[in-house]
Amino acid sequence: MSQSNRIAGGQIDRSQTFRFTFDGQAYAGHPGDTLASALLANGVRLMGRSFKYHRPRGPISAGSEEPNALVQLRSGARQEPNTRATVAELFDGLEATSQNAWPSLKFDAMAINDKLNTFFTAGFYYKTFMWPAAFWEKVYEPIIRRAAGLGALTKAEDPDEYDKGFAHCDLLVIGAGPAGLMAALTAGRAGARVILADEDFRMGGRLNAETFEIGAMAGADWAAGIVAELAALPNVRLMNRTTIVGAFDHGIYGAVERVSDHLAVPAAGKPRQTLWRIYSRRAILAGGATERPIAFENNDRPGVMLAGALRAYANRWGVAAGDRVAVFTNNDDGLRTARDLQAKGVNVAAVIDSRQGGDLLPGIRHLQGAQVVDSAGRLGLASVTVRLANGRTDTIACTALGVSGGWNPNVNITSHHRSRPEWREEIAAFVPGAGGPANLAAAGAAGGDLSTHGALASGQAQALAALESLGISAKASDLPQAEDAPIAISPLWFVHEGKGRAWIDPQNDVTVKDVKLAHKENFTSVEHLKRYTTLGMATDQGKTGNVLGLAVMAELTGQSIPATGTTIYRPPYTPVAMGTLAGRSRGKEFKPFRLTPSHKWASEQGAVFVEVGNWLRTQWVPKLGETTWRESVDREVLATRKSVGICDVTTLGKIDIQGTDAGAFLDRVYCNTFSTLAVGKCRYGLMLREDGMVFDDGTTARMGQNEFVMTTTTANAVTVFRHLEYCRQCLWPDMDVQLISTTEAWAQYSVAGPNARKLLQKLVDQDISDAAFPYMGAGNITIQGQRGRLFRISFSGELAYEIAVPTRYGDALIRKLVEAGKEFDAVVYGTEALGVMRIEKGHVAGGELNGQSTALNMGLGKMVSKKKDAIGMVLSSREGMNQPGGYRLVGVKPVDPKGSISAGSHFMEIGAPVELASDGGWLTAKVYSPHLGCDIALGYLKAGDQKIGRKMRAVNFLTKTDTEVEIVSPHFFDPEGERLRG
Amino acid sequence: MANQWNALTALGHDTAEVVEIGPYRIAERSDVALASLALRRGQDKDFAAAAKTAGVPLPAASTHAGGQVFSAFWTTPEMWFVEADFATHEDIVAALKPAFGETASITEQTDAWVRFDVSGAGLVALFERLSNLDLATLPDGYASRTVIEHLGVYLIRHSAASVTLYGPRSSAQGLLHALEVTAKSVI
Amino acid sequence: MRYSGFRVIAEALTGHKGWKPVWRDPAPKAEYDYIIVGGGGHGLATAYYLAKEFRQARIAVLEKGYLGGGNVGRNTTIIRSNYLLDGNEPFYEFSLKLWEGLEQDFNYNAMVSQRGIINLIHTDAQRDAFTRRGNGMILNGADAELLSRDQVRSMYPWLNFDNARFPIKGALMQRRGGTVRHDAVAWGYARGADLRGVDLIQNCEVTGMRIEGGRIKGVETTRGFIGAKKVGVAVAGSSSKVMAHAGMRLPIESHVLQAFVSEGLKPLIDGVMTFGAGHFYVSQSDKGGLVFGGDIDGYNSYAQRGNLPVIEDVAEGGMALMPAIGRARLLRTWGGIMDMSMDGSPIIDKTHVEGLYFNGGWCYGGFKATPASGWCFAHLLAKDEPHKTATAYRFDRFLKGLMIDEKGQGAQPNLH
Amino acid sequence: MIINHPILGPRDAQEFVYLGDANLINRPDGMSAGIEAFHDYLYNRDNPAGEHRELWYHEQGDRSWLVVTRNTVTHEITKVELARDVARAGGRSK
Repeated sequence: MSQSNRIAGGQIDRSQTFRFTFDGQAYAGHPGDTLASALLANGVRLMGRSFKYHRPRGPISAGSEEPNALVQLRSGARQEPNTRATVAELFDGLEATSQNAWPSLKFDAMAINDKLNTFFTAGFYYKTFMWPAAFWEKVYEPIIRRAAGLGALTKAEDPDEYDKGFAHCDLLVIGAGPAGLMAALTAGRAGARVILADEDFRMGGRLNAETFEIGAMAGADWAAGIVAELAALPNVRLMNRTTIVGAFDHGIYGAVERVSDHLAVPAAGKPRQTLWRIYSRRAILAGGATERPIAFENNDRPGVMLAGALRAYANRWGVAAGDRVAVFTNNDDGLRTARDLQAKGVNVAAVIDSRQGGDLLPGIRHLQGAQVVDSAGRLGLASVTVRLANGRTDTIACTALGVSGGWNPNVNITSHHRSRPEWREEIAAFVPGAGGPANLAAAGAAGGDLSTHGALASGQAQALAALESLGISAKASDLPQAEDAPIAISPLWFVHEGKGRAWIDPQNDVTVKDVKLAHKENFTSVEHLKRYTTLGMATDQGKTGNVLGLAVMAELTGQSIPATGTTIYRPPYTPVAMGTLAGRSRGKEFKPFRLTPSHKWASEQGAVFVEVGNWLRTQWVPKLGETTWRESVDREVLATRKSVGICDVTTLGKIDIQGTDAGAFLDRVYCNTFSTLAVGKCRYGLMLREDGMVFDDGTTARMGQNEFVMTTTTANAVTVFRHLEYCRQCLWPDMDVQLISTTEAWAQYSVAGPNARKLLQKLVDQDISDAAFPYMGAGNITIQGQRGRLFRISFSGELAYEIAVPTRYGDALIRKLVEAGKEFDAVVYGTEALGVMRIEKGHVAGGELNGQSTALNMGLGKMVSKKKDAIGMVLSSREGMNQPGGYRLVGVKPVDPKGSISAGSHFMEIGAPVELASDGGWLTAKVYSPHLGCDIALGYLKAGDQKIGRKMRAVNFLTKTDTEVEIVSPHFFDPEGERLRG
Repeated sequence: MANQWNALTALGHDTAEVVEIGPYRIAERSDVALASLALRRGQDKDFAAAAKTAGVPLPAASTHAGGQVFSAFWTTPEMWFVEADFATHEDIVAALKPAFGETASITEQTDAWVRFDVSGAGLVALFERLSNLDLATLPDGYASRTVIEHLGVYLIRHSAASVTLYGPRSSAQGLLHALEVTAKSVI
Repeated sequence: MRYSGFRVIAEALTGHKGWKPVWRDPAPKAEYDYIIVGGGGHGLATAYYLAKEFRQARIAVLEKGYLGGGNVGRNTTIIRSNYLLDGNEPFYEFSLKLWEGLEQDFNYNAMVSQRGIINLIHTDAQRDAFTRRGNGMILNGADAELLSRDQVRSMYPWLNFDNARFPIKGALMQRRGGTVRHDAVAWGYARGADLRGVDLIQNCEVTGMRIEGGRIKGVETTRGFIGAKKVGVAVAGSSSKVMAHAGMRLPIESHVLQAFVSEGLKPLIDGVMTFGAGHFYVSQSDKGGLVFGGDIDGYNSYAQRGNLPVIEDVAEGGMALMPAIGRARLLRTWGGIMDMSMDGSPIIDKTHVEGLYFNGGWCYGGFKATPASGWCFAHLLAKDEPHKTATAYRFDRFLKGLMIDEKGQGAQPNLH
Repeated sequence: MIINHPILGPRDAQEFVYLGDANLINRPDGMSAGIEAFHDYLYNRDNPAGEHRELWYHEQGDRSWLVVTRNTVTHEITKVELARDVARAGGRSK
């Protein structure tokens, strides 16, 4: 098919031809075309199907408000559903397919819905499909769900990259039509930092689609001149292909820049789109206006368009949307379309003008006081039926009809802070209301100034006002001459004649009848209307249909439009790709990795790593020949208990706490006492929240009179630090305490087991005998001359130390420890073995430190000192947290050593019915203890302290296991703690 | 066993890495020692005097100041990070402590951070994709914490063509990756 | 008027002339036996069950805006009873059972759809915690299953299994979980209450309370004083504002929660899914839109709108889990005001004022609770004692140390 | 949102962590106050629709705790103070 509807003129580059396909059919277009303009040039009107009735549809607009011409753009993993053909820039090789039609766009089996439309009224589904109850999920809903949706995703990973950015300006100008250009020019010349953003690839706004003159030149040329001047100003940033999608608090705007969407694939390394967060001191909305249709019977056929769009296709793209066109209007702007098309040599069949009086258009059949009452044509418009002023009807053959019901200012972004638009009677439209974003003003058509002169004048005026408020001096320049036609509109919302359907929201198939039904059923509030009929909830968010819908409701209720009210627009202005919002944070880059100092060494050993928060920790280190993880973990545990094991514990939080009040400060933040701790010693500390629940635990060492090193759990390192700063700044602001995190500054390894001291003494320059470095000792040391720290603390229950060096030497230290440990058959163990040993020892960790447990629950109730004020002390004494029958930490093992138990199982008394009343608590964590040769677990058991020695059941419904267990002390291993003091 | 202590850089190599992408040069630095220096309560006068004697600048908020031996930037009220040459000040706390005594709390920070010096023309275009700081209008010597790719990073603007970053050492590779990807996307 | 398939067909064949208003617009009477403040889901459900199950009485619902205009009309439509703690699980399971019979009960198709909910597991510790939870659910009469990684993969093979920062290791599934058409819940209860004589009064904001001798006498409204023997308040995000009229400070903060919907897409996700390693949960509506959400914005707000960081955070979670949605477009965002309580659990209780009752603190979990909340509040209003599934929802639990803290975050509402 | 930090100037609120009502500064003394006083302090809130004084922590900044006066309906911020100054002015010390 040739470009049969291509006419002269337009801003396309005819020297170059782009080949593209739609539903496999090949076509040609030119640079500067959109997919819609190119298809129309090729005589293609049918581009989609509607959501509910599967009615054939073509574009009604030439912009981002398009509800009908949605296609799947590109193919494979790059397939983009619901893409508006009216804003998709043509590129060579573009592929598009139709959507929501089967087997083909021209013959769509689901169009049966259209035949059944009398049943499928608004909200019909609320009234049926209720019986039998099970049929909803099994029968009705699957059918509905299969039919749901418009376009399809391929389920393949999006191969493109996305980027984010932050931009700053004095003045953000949204929209580069006459008002926006004038505002940017005024501010730019005054030296202000300006960002001018426009969703179109070509700046100029409506000027590109009109034949107006500004000054003595074509509007489009004037715009190009201004753009060139702005581009030369270093303080002005021009962002075309950039949509401002949302107005957020305090001058922050979200913007989507379509960096590569006009290319077949993005250039290497370049993102497809960039999400900008724009920080603006002032902003001007110059986003123009959107034309609205007039509803009449069968007004949804391909070929029925907005009059301004018909004009835009002719003027900007050199396309006549039909070989014979008509115009239906209630205002003067519609007449412009007829004049422009006539001037371009297009056959204008008639202008149907609902108004009476006024001048008749020369050379055109101008029918005043007439209305279009119906249309005809299969898969596209063939004719319209017109009720003439004299009462007779006439059928006028035409393949395109331009409809103009007036223009709605694009107030959308001014509503993003939930400000309601206000009705302005003179232009019969809503304009921005009070209470919008504080730094935002509207100019031009967006503010209700619908003429070109009005746009230029208000653009300049709003820029001057913004500059003045910023203290930037600027002066008004003479405005160029431009059209200043008054708005001659006589509102007509829908044609009352006819029993058929007249569309308001074409994508969602909401018709005048649906609004009438909503009214009849008392869904008269605009919000109820929207929700009941789905008006304005399609992909265009009601840009064309919303005002029309509520005008119909206003007429039905007999209220004025402002009294009927309006819904408000919410972000985003136009839909935004999820990939753009996520930016670079996806896949492995979703969250940054944190690597431990031994990571390189462990990788060389083939260690298995596990995610712990953002850290990657060694989970276990398999040896050659080991086939299951249990083999490795058992070996690590047994070797540690038998001789010595090494574990990277760098991830535990470390906080350096100094100052003359450091000891007193720790007394306040820990429930036990620290001010009495001797220099060179450490102590286990329990930290409560103010509500008395356990917050965190760890050991804290006193390195000097005014110097402590606190450790926290890996999970809480950040929140504990934040909490300490809160205590220091907000609660006790005069305490002499200074805090700094040193978590990453030191590589720290646990060395545990009977031979731990022997191993370490080979490396440590000082005497670390029990006498010289007793249990819970802490101090600065040197290791083969290297500065380090040593803490004699144990999580495993063994004789154990934690040894630390500056992180850069962490790799060297693990290698030295392993080397020195060879004679002891030392192992390096991971988090699994660590977990086994801590449970064998009965230390609480993640499963028990769940934020829902008290010190008493953990068997640590005596640690809460009442002799001093500390966070959580008072509220931990509430009655509900001190019940004798409350949960207590216990140890659990299966009666039959071969029996298997699982964490998350619940305790039941033997013989008790399996029901809620028998629920005794749950197993918090479970491991296999190679030392004991059976599964062991910790658990919270009601009155557990009184049940030691008792037999119970551990029931897990999910794995269908029910195991007899013995309740034991949580200290499975060396309960007297002789080994760690050895 | 040799008493050798082989140091790894934050990126996990024996020597600091340098990456060049278009006009940008991203250089890891492992030759700078770093310590936090915090004023103890009520010691303002003696602290200031000690700093002067020791030659430690105490720049105002959001500022970095160079010095003969020690440079410093402000991090938080009454706290600075002090920089010195690693070769001569590896134990930077020991170097500062005698001067400040009990007037300050001093903590080693050297290996808590990875330092990247990023230089070249067009740094604004690079950093506006990474950080919300308005690098174009910030004065030379500006220093502030900011967020880059979910990471808390100190950014110091030395000049329009030279910026220093201190990011969390454990995420050094992730931070470099972000810098590289972004540099490739803006050139 | 009874709704049915036959009625739809009959009306279609006769030009839809017979449909009646779904509710009246009555003028407020001088006095009622019961006034329910708040015409959202919970208030309407309360009035419905009060009229249907408990009392022949003069009942009114006062709504400051339009019926169903609060959180019942701005949520992500999920129903489930997969709670952890004893204070919660019986209540939510009661609610799920009411959902299962709701449409037949109130003769309105709210599209209760039990397509299942899965909570993805990414760590061993999460599996332990979900096992505990699943067992607790079963003990409370709910259903729960633990799915392996392979089982999840066979359900949703296109999730990020091969390049995930936090690998999927399995899931806790509740097959009876699902979604409900949210607006229809409000309309169904409203219609049912109206049919039973309840006066639903819209555009009637409560501006004060008349309390004499420690007893409620009625409420001052924008439509004048309305007397009442008992007043029940169920106003979600406005709880603190309304209860301040009775001189009460509540253990509640109001926060904004954003929710999101994509453009309509051909079927992609059958059930409901929550990501366990980021702030993201998602389902797909019967119209094809992906309905998803994440964390609350995190600061006190009554603005019904949020900010960009949370939108980006949620999208990051979505892309991390489902890398195929990069080219799906976010269509609409909206914000609701959540009455975030101090332990993340609700309150259904009497107050220090005789005859004044309170229902609130639903955080962002109120939608699934709607039927049970209405039932239990009606029970409390009618019988002056709590329903057996709601005995833990008392004001004094904070004083007594009996918090119901599902997340273990303590007295910080924005973390629940 | 933008918080105009008293030391650093305007900063994106995303850099901050929110805690809640600034009244949390007024912690009772645990050695003299009892459960009731702590209960009211920790759990009950004015939760106004309007001006609200609240605590924000500049975690990705200078680690200052701030008291921000912000309107919860419009989100307008009218005052930002260092929490330490507010605490001291309220008589808190050690």
